Amino acid sequence: MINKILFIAAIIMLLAILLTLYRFIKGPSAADRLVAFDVMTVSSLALIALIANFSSRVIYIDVALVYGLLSFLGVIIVSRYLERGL
Amino acid sequence: MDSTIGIIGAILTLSGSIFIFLGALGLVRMPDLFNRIQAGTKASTLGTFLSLIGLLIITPQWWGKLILLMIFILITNPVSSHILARAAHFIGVPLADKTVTDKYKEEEKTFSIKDEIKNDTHD
Amino acid sequence: MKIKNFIALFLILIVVWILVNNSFSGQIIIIGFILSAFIALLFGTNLRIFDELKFTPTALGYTFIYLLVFLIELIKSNLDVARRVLTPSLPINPGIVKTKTVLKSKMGRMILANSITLTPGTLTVDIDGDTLYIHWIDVCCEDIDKATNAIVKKFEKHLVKIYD
Amino acid sequence: MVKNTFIFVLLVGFVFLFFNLFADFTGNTELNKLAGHYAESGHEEVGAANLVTAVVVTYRGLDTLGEVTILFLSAAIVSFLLKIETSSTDDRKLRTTSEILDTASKILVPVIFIFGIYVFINGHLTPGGGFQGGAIIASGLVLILLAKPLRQISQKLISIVESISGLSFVLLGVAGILFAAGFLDNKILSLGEFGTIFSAGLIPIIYIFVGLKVGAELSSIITNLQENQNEA
Amino acid sequence: MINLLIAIVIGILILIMAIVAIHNKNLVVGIIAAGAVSLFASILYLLLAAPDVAMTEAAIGSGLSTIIFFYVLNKIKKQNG
Amino acid sequence: MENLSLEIVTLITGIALLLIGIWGLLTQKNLIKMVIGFALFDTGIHIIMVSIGYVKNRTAPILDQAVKTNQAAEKIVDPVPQALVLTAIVIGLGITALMLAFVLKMYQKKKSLEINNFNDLKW
Repeated sequence: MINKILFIAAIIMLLAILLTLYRFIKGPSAADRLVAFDVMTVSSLALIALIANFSSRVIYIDVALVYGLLSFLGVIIVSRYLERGL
Repeated sequence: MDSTIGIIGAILTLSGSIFIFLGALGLVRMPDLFNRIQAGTKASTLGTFLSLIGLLIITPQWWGKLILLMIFILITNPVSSHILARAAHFIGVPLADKTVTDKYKEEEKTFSIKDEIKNDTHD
Repeated sequence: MKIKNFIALFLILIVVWILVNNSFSGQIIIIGFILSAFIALLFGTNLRIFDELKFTPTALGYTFIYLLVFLIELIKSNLDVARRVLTPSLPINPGIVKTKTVLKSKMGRMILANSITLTPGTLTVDIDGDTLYIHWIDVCCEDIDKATNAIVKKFEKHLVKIYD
Repeated sequence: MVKNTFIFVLLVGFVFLFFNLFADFTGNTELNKLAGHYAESGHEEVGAANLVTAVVVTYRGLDTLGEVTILFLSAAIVSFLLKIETSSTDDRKLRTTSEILDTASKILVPVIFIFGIYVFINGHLTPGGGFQGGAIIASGLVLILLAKPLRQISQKLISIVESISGLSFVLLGVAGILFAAGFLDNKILSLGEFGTIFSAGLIPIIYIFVGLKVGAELSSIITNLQENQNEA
Repeated sequence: MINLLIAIVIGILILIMAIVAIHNKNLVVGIIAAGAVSLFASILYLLLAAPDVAMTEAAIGSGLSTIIFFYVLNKIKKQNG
Repeated sequence: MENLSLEIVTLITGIALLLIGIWGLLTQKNLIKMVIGFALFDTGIHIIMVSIGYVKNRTAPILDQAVKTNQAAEKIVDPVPQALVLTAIVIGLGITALMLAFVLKMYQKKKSLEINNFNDLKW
């Protein structure tokens, strides 16, 4: 029962990531694509936590920690480059 | 294993994933960049947060790392979307037609650097 | 004032260490003490951001109240934005407004700006001294005082008790 | 036109090649002999819970030494290539950093550093190790540079850390020849209780040095590519 | 089963991102897309039961590989004008 | 469809990524685009190597409460390819930095990133 609900949650997250992919491909400017990238990283973080639950290994959460702590660097680097601050 | 508490956690995770989906939908539907940040990043942050709370209820022995993950998300995500919005306003990403007011524009401290973003291909 | 900064950074680091190790065993806590003290010494020498932090019990109590207020606002405004996204006509009324804050501490301002950014519907575009420029998805009033009342005050009145 | 056709033919050739290579690959169902040996006796011989770490540090420790050397060489060549260039720091007009990023970086940089140290001290128990920890520490340096783009990071300090950790890594390997069975053998210290932080003999200490060395090398690459580095 | 589904979707995503990275004329978009490829590759590694590799890819792909590209672009732009 | 398994899917992804990387290396004229193509090529090779080391329905080669030491040989995947890829990724970053440093030097010489302008050795 629990696992079934979690499967549905994972499928909805995959759909959400595919929707953001649309914005990434279309997005008129580089900044729009950057927003899509940000949303993708946050959503895939939840996906990683779900994968850790499916495999029932606590060690997979460490990967999610690295993701959560460092993935915002990419967005900041590109933004600073765009606004001439790098 | 089908305890009531576990099912509550699973439903929280499901609602978190629905928030993530709504955020993605907002990202597609909203007319300009700032509204996309509003709808997209914030809703997906809350969605991830709720999903992690749900997982915390399902597997309470992972408490430390999951709580730390939530703290990291709550610190890092607003910073990145703030920096992104600031940069976007600076390089002149157009606001939507519906925009009522822009109090920031008059007072933005600009340097006299020309906007070269559009021809950025270097060829 | 330096010792206060050192202690605050040390406490943050030791809490992070214990949470990431997910256990309270003796070895881990000893190693964590040594490492946290080392890193806090390394970075705490010219750290000024915790100067205004209060370590009193009332401040601690207000921290919890603040977290509660923040979570309630978060969920309330998320539902609001979700409603807007799902409505076919997309009822938005966006704009960038100017607000003022009374907080002096840098740390307090960061927490305020992050809270404003995290609640959907409002997004901190820039911060300049005590002026916050906020992108608002549903502008009701362009006046500084009214906008401050609507966005900033609900967080600020608790943060003032913790900082400053 | 001729060129495009040539590229197309080449790509089709690659597709054919890979198809032939992997046509009868249906996935493994059991381990091969070498991996089976590592899986069965790795925890007794090395004492590390993370078998990838066991392979990286002890079974194939010499490879790791070579790879760290390659990284060192590429960092050295990058700094050599960009050394001659004269840079003028003063005429850069940068957009000021947001106060929020400045404050957030002051909190997050120590947290990133302690997390990196967690990753390489716990390399024998959880995923992670010197390479990952070094990358995380270099990312902390990136965050410092993002918050204060004009800040000068001392190249001297980086090279001192790198030399000392590299030297210690090699010396520990040689100590393995002298006091135990071979190069980079970890049984100089006792293996300890399996699964605790003080176990697996020398592996945590070796990984601390590998982590510091990789972190220093990546930091050196970044600071060399940075705009305003006037002392080379 | 769910792992297979996630792998298929993430694999398609990686390929589309890679094509965007090569095909788009704007260099900034290309670099963002390359970063996204390495971040999604780390999910694939996790599904293939390789958390060590996933952690390395996440640590390298998130900040470091992006910043060296942008430092070089910055230097090129400065010499340009 | 029934023999479609996880490692086959990732293997196909890796090969396709490799081919896209080669395509980018061969067709692009811009030097930085070529470096991006090389990075994709690198990632493709890593995915192929890890998926060859995968064993069906097994878990990560890290022993803890979930995988006891005495049953390790039946439960874990091959650790050797993972160890090789682990170091190869970090070295890939070093190689990318090296290539970019060369690109910078070439740009200083000719003031151009176009590959067709570098024809000094052509005959």
